[in-house]
Amino acid sequence: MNDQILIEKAKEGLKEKILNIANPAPRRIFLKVAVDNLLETISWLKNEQGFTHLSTISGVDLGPSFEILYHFANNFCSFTIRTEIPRDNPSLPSICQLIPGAILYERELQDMLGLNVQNIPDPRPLLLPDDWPAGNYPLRKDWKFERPAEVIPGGKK
Amino acid sequence: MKIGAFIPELLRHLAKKPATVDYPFKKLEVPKGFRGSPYLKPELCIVCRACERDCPAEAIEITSLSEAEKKFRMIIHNDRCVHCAQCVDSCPTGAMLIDTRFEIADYDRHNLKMQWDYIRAVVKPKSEPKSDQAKS
Amino acid sequence: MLTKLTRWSRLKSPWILHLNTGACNACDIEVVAALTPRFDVERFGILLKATPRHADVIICTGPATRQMKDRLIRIYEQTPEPKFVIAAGACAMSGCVYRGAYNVIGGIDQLIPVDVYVPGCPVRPDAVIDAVVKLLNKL
Amino acid sequence: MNFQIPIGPQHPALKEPIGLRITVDGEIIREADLRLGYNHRGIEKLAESKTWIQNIYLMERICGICSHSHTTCYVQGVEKLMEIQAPKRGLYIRTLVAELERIHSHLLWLGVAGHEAGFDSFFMYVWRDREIVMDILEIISGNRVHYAINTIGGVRRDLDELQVKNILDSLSVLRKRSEYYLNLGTTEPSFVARLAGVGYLSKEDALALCAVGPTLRASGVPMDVRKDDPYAVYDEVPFEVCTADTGDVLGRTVVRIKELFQSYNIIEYLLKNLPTGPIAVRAPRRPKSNEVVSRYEAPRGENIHYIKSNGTEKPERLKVRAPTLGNYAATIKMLKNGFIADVPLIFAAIDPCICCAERAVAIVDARTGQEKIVSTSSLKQLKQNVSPNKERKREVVWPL
Amino acid sequence: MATVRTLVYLFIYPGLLFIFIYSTFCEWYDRKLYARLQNRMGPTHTGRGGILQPIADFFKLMSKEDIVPERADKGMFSALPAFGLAIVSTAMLLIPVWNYQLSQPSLISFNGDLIVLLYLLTLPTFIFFLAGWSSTNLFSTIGATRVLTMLFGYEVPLFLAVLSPAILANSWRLAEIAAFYRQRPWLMLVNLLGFVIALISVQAKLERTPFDIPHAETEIVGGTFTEYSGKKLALFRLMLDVELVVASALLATVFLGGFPGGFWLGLLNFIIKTLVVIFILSLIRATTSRIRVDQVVSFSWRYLAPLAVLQLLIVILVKGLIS
Ligand code: SF4
Ligand code: SF4
Ligand code: SF4
Ligand code: SF4
Ligand code: SF4
Ligand code: SF4
Ligand code: SF4
Ligand code: SF4
Repeated sequence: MNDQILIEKAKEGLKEKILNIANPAPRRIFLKVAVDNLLETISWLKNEQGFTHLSTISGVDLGPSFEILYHFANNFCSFTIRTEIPRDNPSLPSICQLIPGAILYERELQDMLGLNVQNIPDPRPLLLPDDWPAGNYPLRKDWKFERPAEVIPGGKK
Repeated sequence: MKIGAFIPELLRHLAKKPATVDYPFKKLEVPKGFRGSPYLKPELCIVCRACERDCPAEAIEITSLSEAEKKFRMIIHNDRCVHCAQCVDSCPTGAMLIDTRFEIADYDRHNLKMQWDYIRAVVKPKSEPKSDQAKS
Repeated sequence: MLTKLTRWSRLKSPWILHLNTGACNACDIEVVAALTPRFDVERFGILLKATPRHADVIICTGPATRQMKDRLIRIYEQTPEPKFVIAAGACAMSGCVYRGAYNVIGGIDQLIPVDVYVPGCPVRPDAVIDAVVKLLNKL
Repeated sequence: MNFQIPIGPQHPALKEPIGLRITVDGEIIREADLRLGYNHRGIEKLAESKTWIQNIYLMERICGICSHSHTTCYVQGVEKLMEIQAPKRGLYIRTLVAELERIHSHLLWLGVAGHEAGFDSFFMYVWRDREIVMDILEIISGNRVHYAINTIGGVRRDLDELQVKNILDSLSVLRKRSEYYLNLGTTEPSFVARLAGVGYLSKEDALALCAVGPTLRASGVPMDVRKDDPYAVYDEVPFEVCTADTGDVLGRTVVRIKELFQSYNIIEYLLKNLPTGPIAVRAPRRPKSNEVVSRYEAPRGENIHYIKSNGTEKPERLKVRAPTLGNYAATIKMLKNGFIADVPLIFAAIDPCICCAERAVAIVDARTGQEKIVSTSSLKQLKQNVSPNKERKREVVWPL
Repeated sequence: MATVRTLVYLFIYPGLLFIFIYSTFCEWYDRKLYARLQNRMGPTHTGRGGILQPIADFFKLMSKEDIVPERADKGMFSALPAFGLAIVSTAMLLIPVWNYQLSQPSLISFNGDLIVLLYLLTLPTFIFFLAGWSSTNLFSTIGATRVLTMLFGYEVPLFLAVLSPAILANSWRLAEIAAFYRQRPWLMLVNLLGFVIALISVQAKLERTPFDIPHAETEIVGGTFTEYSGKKLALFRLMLDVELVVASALLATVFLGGFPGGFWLGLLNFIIKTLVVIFILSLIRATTSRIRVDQVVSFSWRYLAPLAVLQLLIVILVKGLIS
């Protein structure tokens, strides 16, 4: 099985749900779907193509929207499903029913980007440090960190 | 399953010389290419700031003391340096070098700074300019 | 006489507590490597202790992260006097490459007093021994 | 008798800070929660403000044990973004260091497993022999742990004949020792009694929870990025993927020791077939706007970087998922219904390096008691209650 | 003369002075041996070959700040170390050394001192338990429960193993048992199995690997001693050292024929025999990994106790044969 066959199969299995499919390098496939079709696509990928291993989920702040990438992998290919959600309503479904191992990555998304993952089995807010102020999401591009001044103890030389 | 499978090895080593090195009473040899602390040869520095730009740990600080005299001050903060030698690779003139010392622990962070005040040198970059990349 | 005995016993038996305040691991394994046959700090009576109550010297590795801040201070307080702190590695001294990250406070000297700074990234086990020797000389 | 034990953040079994709370019933664990974040430094955010070059060293310092795996993963990705190809000799040296790192990491782990099981002599011997690898790495790269040998477009240091010979010599010593440890580790009764059957993870669970690396392979799933998605020169080098089907800590030990032998073979192959030529090519300072997924088989499992560039000197987004994080979900599963005494072993069996996982601030579960509120983590509260030692600095006086 | 002798016995040899100095020496010996078995140096730079290391540790701890946790039971917390030290030092006085005549083997010797000694050696376990319990730290509490759990495991095999030579010698008096075996050295071989069992049980009693479960560093931090610091920790460490000496002296008396030969030869005998026992104990420590507390209990009931009973049977059989 190689990338081309997989792409053909995706086109067959998902049809119009595919917004875009790319194969920029060997063993790398990027498939773009709408958020509403995300769960179906992932269950197709898992159940019919046997991609059980979720490597990770990346979130990118694109400005007006967030891009979420689900990196799957199996024995011959790294398959990335991407989707975009608007910044003013950053919510997406949880995939933990399909992939139980996704829980950590989804909580990370909540914490670092302030996304709203629906039906996440463990919905408690993700904390950075215990004293982290609410509403701050470090990985958003508009979040800036002010570095405190450093005081070096000891005598001046 | 063998009871006491480890005993022969242990007893064998009881009679042997321990693997311990006699540091700090006998100094250790570090290998030739060991990356210790970076230092500057001020007579070669053309103040291109490539080292400052590529240093990952903000360990190099170049300030201009006097524009007219082309006088500069370079501070290497040994308390920040991660001894990666990127500055050595980045320097186009070979003004930045690295030594092999590692026993530089100190009681005061201020003593870990190294500072040079110097006039900008006028030297041609060695053969081909290699900005950030490796020496082949 | 007694002060002399006390001083001697302190010099000869510095027990250490190793505390990682957010290091990258490398310094930690190097500190642990100092216990192993090649460097064997037990030669100097140094033992690695598990609880701050038993320790004399705290070896800190890593930049103090925000989450570790309170714990670092508490562990420092739990250690009985007299106590000493060694900041091992660029992280513990100044924050190293993590300077400017939002969750890093910087060197541990921003939080607790430090007696010896050991440069290195990571510190070599022999540099750790060197630092302990320097610390003992200071006593 | 039901009570909760906080393990960490400062705990001798964990050389790194992590909060692990286990609810025990006598000596049996009923519930386990993890609290990460002690080691979270904010690297992903920081990476966006550093240049491509500076980020090599930042990636290296995500983790001190598999420093090379993070830089290689990153550098490979960036090379693809910049559309350059590292020369063959460079790739060989890169792979060589990667395998040496795997040896150092697995030996380190083997020692730590011994230490966690209270088998200190084993720990001491393994770590003594680990110094051999450390010496090799120091000679090649100039530092014992952070090798800094990768650069965008190749590697920074070359090998000479003498070094090659030295490495081969040391390797034969190591191979002999590893055989001894394999033999010892699987026959010493008290050690085996601690490892066998502990921390069981079935194949189905391992797959469902997306475990990686030796943890996954010890559950009988032959998944290895080096084979599945060959990078560097792994498509030219013959080696086997090692698996075990016991799914317990013993299985993970066996997988790791078997991988050691594979690594020795790989290194011998690499050194015997080392091509000549340059070790690096020049790289531009700015890649085009693009994105790339880079994978790497670190000693602890799959390491994946997602890199997105926007045509400037700095990355737009750098996402790192280090292997340990991928194994945490599985660890919680393994801990349940085990013994307290097995916590360090089970935990160590995934070979956690908390520092890498912490780039992803994940709290698996911060509270156990229902009544406790998350804001001040219950762990913290508990610690305060337990040792409420206020600042009572007394004059130190001679007791007699 | 008798008073002087009693005083010397109580305070110099084998009383307080000797036992303290000798036990620090034994700690050094144990540590050094352990290190050398691991191909390391061990303590080296404190005194000649590091021989003063335990003393330095002791004085350093003595001069450190002493913290009592606020929630701990303060009276008990503070009294326990001294109490424990007193108990093990008393136990030492029961070991028959020095003037070795059966009429008056040691100044404190009576029929049944074997039982008293065993009893005194059980007490430290309770001291550890109480120490862990009274500091109210979670780790200490777990350590304390582990101490008790383990006690059930090794105590019975130890008693049975030590009783078998006593039965063969037909005496409950340490001095008589030792004298019996000195007269018939070949009978010591009968007790070989019991010796092995007793060694393992003593290892467990002293909480050394593979039985260092109550203060397993990697699991429950310092276990019973987590909250102890300064002087109290120093006393506890000393107590453990003394217990090591007493326990090895007990084994040497019962299984290896005691320490005959008057003052000087007796002393030499004492040192050699205890060091041999400690050597074996250290070797066990270095060869094994810590086992789990449930494994201790099942191990001792499945193997140790039956073997100890077997030993008893052998002894009874042999006794029938020789009488
Ligand atoms: S061109 Fe090179 S030397 Fe000149 S300023 Fe830029 S980096 Fe520096
Ligand atoms: S060695 Fe690395 S960290 Fe140190 S000054 Fe040079 S570039 Fe900066
Ligand atoms: S790179 Fe070299 S020449 Fe340029 S400023 Fe640094 S030391 Fe001077
Ligand atoms: S062109 Fe030369 S001087 Fe300028 S940055 Fe590059 S290497 Fe440095
Ligand atoms: S100083 Fe360097 S090696 Fe040590 S913890 Fe920091 S980054 Fe890691
Ligand atoms: S798993 Fe992570 S922390 Fe562990 S060695 Fe690898 S990169 Fe480092
Ligand atoms: S946790 Fe992972 S990434 Fe971090 S240092 Fe350890 S191995 Fe490396
Ligand atoms: S998650 Fe990792 S990369 Fe990000 S700040 Fe934390 S430690 Fe650094």
